[in-house]
Amino acid sequence: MIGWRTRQRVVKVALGALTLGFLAYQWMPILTMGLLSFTGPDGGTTFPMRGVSLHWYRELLRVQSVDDFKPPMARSLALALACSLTTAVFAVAAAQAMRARFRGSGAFFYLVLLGVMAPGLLVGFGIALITRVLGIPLAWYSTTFAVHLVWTLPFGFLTMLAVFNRFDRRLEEAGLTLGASRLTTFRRITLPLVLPGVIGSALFGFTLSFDEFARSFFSTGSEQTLPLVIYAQFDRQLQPTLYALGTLTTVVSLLAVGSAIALLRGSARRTLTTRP
Amino acid sequence: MTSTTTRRSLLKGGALAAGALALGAPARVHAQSKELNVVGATFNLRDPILQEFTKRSGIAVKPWINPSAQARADRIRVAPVDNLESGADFVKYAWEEKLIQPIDLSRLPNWKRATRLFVEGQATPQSPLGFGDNPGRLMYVDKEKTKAKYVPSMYQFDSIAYNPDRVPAKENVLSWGELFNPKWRGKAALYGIEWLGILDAALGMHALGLLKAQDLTNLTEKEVDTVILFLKEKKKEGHFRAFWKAFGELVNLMTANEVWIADGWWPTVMEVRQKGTPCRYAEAVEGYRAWAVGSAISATCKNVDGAYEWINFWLEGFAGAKQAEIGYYSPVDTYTKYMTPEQVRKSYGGEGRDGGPVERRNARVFVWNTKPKNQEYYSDKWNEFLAS
Amino acid sequence: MSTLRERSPVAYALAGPVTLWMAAALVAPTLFIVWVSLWTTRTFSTANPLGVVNYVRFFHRPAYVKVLADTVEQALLLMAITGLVGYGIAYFLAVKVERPGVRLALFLAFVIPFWTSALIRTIAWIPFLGVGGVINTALLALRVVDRPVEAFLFSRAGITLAQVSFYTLLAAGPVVYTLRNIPRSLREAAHCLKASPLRVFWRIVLPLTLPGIVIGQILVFLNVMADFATAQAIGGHKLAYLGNLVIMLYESGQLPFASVIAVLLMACMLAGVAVLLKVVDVRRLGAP
Amino acid sequence: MTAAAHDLELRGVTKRFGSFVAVDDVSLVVEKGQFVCLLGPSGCGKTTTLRLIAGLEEADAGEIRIAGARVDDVPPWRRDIAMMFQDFALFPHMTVARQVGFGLEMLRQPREEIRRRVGEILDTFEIAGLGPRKPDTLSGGQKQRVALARALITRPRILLLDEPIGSLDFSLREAVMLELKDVQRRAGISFVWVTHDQNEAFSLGDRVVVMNHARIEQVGEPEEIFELPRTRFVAAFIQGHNVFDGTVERADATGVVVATSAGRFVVPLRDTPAPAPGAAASFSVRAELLDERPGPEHANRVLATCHAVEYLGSVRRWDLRLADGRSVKLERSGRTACRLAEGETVTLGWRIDDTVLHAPAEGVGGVGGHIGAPHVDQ
Repeated sequence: MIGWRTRQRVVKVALGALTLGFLAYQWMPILTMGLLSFTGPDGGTTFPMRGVSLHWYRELLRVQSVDDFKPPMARSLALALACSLTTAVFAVAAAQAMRARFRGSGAFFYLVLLGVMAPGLLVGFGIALITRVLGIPLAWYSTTFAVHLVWTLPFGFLTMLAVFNRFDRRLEEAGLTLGASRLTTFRRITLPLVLPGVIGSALFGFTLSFDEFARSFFSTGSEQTLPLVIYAQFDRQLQPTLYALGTLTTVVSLLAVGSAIALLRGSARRTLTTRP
Repeated sequence: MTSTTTRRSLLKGGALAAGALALGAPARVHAQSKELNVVGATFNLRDPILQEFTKRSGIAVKPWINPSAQARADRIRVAPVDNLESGADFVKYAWEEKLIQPIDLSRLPNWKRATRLFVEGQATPQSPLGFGDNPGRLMYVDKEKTKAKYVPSMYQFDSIAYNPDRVPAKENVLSWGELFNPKWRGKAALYGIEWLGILDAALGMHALGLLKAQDLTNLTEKEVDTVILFLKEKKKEGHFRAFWKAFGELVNLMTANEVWIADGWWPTVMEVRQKGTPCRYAEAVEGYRAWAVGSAISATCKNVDGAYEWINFWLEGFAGAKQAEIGYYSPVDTYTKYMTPEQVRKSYGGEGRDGGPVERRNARVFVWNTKPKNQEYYSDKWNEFLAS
Repeated sequence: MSTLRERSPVAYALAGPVTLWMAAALVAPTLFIVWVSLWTTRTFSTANPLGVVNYVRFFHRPAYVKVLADTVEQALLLMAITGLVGYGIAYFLAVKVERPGVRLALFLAFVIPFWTSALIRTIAWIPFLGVGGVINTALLALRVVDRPVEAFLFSRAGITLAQVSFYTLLAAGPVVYTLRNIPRSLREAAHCLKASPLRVFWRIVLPLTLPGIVIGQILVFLNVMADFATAQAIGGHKLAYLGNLVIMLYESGQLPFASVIAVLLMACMLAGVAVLLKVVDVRRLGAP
Repeated sequence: MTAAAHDLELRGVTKRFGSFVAVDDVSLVVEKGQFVCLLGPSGCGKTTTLRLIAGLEEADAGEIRIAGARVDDVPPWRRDIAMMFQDFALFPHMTVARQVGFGLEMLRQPREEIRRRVGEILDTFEIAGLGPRKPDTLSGGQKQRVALARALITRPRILLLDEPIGSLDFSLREAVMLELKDVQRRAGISFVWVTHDQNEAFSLGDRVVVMNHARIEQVGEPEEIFELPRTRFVAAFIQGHNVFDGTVERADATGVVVATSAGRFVVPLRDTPAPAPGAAASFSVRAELLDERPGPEHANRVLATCHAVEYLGSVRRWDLRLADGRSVKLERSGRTACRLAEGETVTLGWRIDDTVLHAPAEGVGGVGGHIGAPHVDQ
C-alpha cells in the first residue's frame, strides 16, 4: 500500500494540476484574442490571421465619433467603480442585517436575489417605461446605475453570507468585553476579518457592471456604455479593434494589480495570512 | 388625419399614463431646436454621414444605436426620439402601434426622382409583384401618395453568398434551393430571425418544388408546418453549421470557413473577400429578397422641421454616395452629384460587382423582408425547430 | 451576541436602503413584467384586458415546455461540473497552498480575465473553438484527429465549455471562504481519532463547507438560467434556452408572451433557490 | 515487541521549520501508565514535540517508538495515541454523543457497541445529559470533558494533552486537575501533558521534562526538579529560586568557592565534575531556605536591604537588594514572625548544603539555544 504521505502528495499534485489546467483554460481565449489583435489591416476577428501589425491599436486610439470606444469605455469604467463600491457597502450592510435575523429577513433574502432572477432585458424595459412616465430622463449615470446595482448586489450579498457564515462571533464578543463600542468592534475587528469577502464583493460589483448589457439596453440615454457599443458592432464589421481593446484592458488590469500588490505588500500579506 | 390627432390617439392608447405624457408633450410651435434624436444602427448612422449633416444643418445628431429593430421601434415609447431609421417590416409595426406620424412628401423635393420600384412597387410592369412588405406599396398612407409612413433612404437585395472554392456556380447563378443541397451539409447557414429564417426556407423549398404557397412571405399555418418539418429534418442531418442574426456574425462564419453557403448581401460578400476568404454573391434564379431601410418621424417628435431636414439630407445624394461605398443603393438618383462616373459604374452599373446593374436587380425582386400577420404561429413553430 | 443584537432596530436601518433601492429599481419593473404577461392582445396598451391566454399558449406547446426543461437541465449540468471543478480549485487554493503570496497571485490570475468585457471574450471563443480555431489546429497538429472537430462550436457542448469557463469561479469563491474558516485543529483532532484524510474530508471538511457549496451552487444556478448571450453567440442561434426565448419573442413584437417566459423563468429560479436552501439554509448565519 | 518495552520512546528527535529548529535532538522515555509533563516557556518546542509524537508533524531526524515499534512512517490515525487540543477542537456540526463516538466509528465498531460505550463514558464524566447538544451551547468545563471523553473512548495507549485546561477559569482548574489525575490512574493510560504552568506540572506529573530553546534542560520527579535545578535556566524558570552568576576561585572535594559581584560563596560539589578555576559558574538557593538571622550553620552570608514586601496569603515574600543591586527573594509561610521593614538592612545567610551548583550551559549536547524564532508553531 503506497505510503499515506505519498497519497497526500498525489492529491496535492492532482488538485494543483486541476487548478493550473483550469487557469490555462481560462486564459486561452484571452491569449487568442491577444494574438488576433495584432493581425494585419485586412485581418478579421477569426483565424486565419492575415499579416501582423499594430494597425488595430492605432485604429482604437484614433478618435472617431460613432465607433469610438473610448468615451463608452470611460463611462463603463466609472459605472463599474460606482457599482463596485456601492455593492461592497450594501452587501456588508445587508449581510450584517441578516446576522441579526430581523423579522422579515427571510423575505429580504429573496428580495435581494430577485435582482438576478428577473431577466435583464425586460427589467431594463420596465425601468425605462416607468422613468418615462415619471419624467425622469434616462442616463447612464442614473437609471443605468440603478439597474446595474440591482444585478450586482445579489452576488456581493451571497459572497458576504459565505464569509459571515462560519464567522467566529467570540472574536467580536472579545472586542465588546474589552470596552469597544459595537461600531468600533465592527470597524476594528469584524471588518478586517471579513476583508477578503468585501474585496470579493467589490470585484463582483466591478466585473458584472462592466459587462452588463441586457439591462442597459433600454436604461441608457444616447450616451451608451461599452457593452452596448460592442453589441452594436455586430451590425457592421466586427473589427479586431475589439480584440485590441480587450487586450489593452487585460494588460491594464495586470499593471493595476501589480502596482496594487506592490503598494499593499504589507497589509495584503497580513490580511490573507491571519488564520482564524 | 393630422399629426396632432395621431399624437392624441397615441396618448389615449399608447402611453402608460396619458396625463404624464400630455405634461411632457411640447407646445405645437417651438423654436428650431439645435438637437435631433435619431434612432438607428451602425450601418446607417455612420460617422461621415452624421458629421456632414451637422456641418450643413447646424443640428447636432444624438444617435441611439442598437442592433435590435424591435428595440429601436420601442425606443420611442421610452425616450425622446425624432427620427426612427427602420426597415419596412418594422415601420408597419410602428405604424400599427401609432409610434410614428405621417410624412408630408411635398416637403421632400427629391422624392419625385424616386425609382419606379418605390413608387409603384414594381421596377417595370412585367417584373414580379414582390410579395411581402413591399415599400412601394406599403409606405403610402393615402391613395394619392402624398403622405408616407416612412421614406426609404437605402435598399439592398439578399441572395445566395457562397465560397466559390467549395461551391461551384455556373455564371454565378444559383437557386435558393442550393442552400439545402445535402452536399453542403454542416456548411450552410440561414437567417436566425424566425420569420426571415422561415422565409429563406420557403424560398428554397419553393425552388425545389417542395412547397406550393400563394404568398411565401405570409404562409398559412399548414404551410409553416411543412417548412418547419423540412427544417427539422435538415437539422437532424446536421445540415446547418449555424444561424446568423447580424452582419458581423455572417462575415465571421464565412471568413473562418465555418460556412460555405448562406443567404447574404453584397456588403457581407465584400467584407469576407477583404478578409481574404473567397466569396461571391450569386444571382438568385427565383429572384432576390429585398429590404429597404428609411426614416420615419416619431409621433413624439419635438423637432419636426429638423426631422424633415434629416430626411431631405438623406435624399440629397451625399448620404446615397457614402452608402454606395459600402454597397447599398439609394432609391433616388441624386447620388451622381457626389460620385465619379467610374464609381457609379462600379456600384450602380454592376461593373466588377456580382449581380449586374441595379435596374436588372430592381426588376427581379421576388420577395421583400416581411413580418407575417400570424407572427405568433411562426414563433411557436420556430421554437419547435430550435427545441428539436 | 455580536456587533448587532438579535432583532435590533439597527438591522432595519442597515437593510433599509437596500430594500428601497430594490423596490424602486427592481420590484416595480418586475410587477410591470407580471402585469404585461397577463395582457391578452398584442398591441402595447395600458387598457389591455387581462387574462392567462399567454400562459395557456406556453403550456399548450410541448416545445416550449421542452425549452424550459432544457434550461433547467443545462443549469443542473453546469452546477455539477462547476461544483466539482470549483471545489477542487477552492480546496487547492485554501488548504494546499501554504504561501499567502502564491494564493493571492493565483486568486488574481483567476479574476483578471473577468475584467475584460465578457462580450469580447465570448467573441474570442469562436476563433478558439472554431473549425480553424486554436484547439482544432492543435488537435490536428498532434494527429489526435484527422478532421477538425465541429462539435466544439455551435453546439450544446460548445456552450457548456464556455459556461464552465465563465462560472466555475462563482462555485469556487464561497467555498474558499468557508474552507478558510475551518480551524486546522479540527482536521488534526479527527486524525487523532483514527480518521484517514479521506474520512476527515467526508466527515469534517465537506459538511462544514456545505454552506459555501450551496451559496456557490445558487450563484451558478441563477447565472446559467439567466444566461442568453453565451447560448446565442456560441450556440449559433441553433438552440434556445428560456433567456433566448425572452429575447426572440420580444424582438418579434410579442412583449406579453415574452413576459410570460420571463415570469416562468423567475418562478423556476425562485423554486431552485428554495430547494437549495432546504439543503442548508444559508440565511441562518453562524449556525452549522 | 516485549511487554517490558517503554510506552513511548524518543531518540535524538529533531524538527526544523525552514531555518528555525523547533526541536533539537530530544530523547525521552515514558514508561507504562506514567504521567509525564512537558514544562517550558512558550516557543520552547514542547507542543512541537507533542505533535511529533502524535504524527501531526514529521521529524527531520531521530526516532519515535510507541510500545517499542517505530512509528515515524505511521500516520496519526494509525498510531495508538489520542490527543486533546488547547481549544478542544470539538466538531461544531456534530452533537456531543455523535462526536464522542466518532473515534469508534472510524474503527468501524458495530453501531450498538458504539452507543453502549458512548453512554458509559458520558456517565463516567457526568455529562450524560449533554448527548444531543451541539458544542457551541456548552460551557468551558463541559467542552473540556467532552473532548476528554472523545479522546479516551478509543482506549489509546498514550493520551497527548496540549495545555488542556489553559482556557478554563481558575476555580474549575483545580477540580479538573484532580479528576484527570484520577482518570489517568484508573485507566492506566500514560499521559503526556504540555503546559507552561509549573503548578500543573508539579502537582500532576510523575515525571517533569523542562524544555527550553528546543532542547531538554532537565528530566526528573517534581521534587528533584524543584530541589536540584540542573541548569541555570531551570532554576530561573521555576518560581522561588535565587540565581547567582560568578566565576570559580577554587574547587576541591569539599566544595566550590564561587566569586560573584555580591561576594564569595561556597557551593557543595554533588555528582557533577569539579569545574576548573576561572570558569564561569552559576548556582541557586531557594527563597524559603534563606535566613535573616543567620546562625553558625548558615556559612554563606550576604548583606541585603529590604526593598518590598508581598503577602500572598499562604506565603509572605520579601524582595531585597544586594550590594551590587541584584534582587534576592526571601519567603516565609504566611504566619511567620519575621518582620522586615522596607529600607532595613540585614545579613542573609544560608547553609552550604542548601546551595545547588548548575551544570555549565553547554553541558547538555549541541550548541546553545536559537534566538529570534521567526515562525513558531507551538
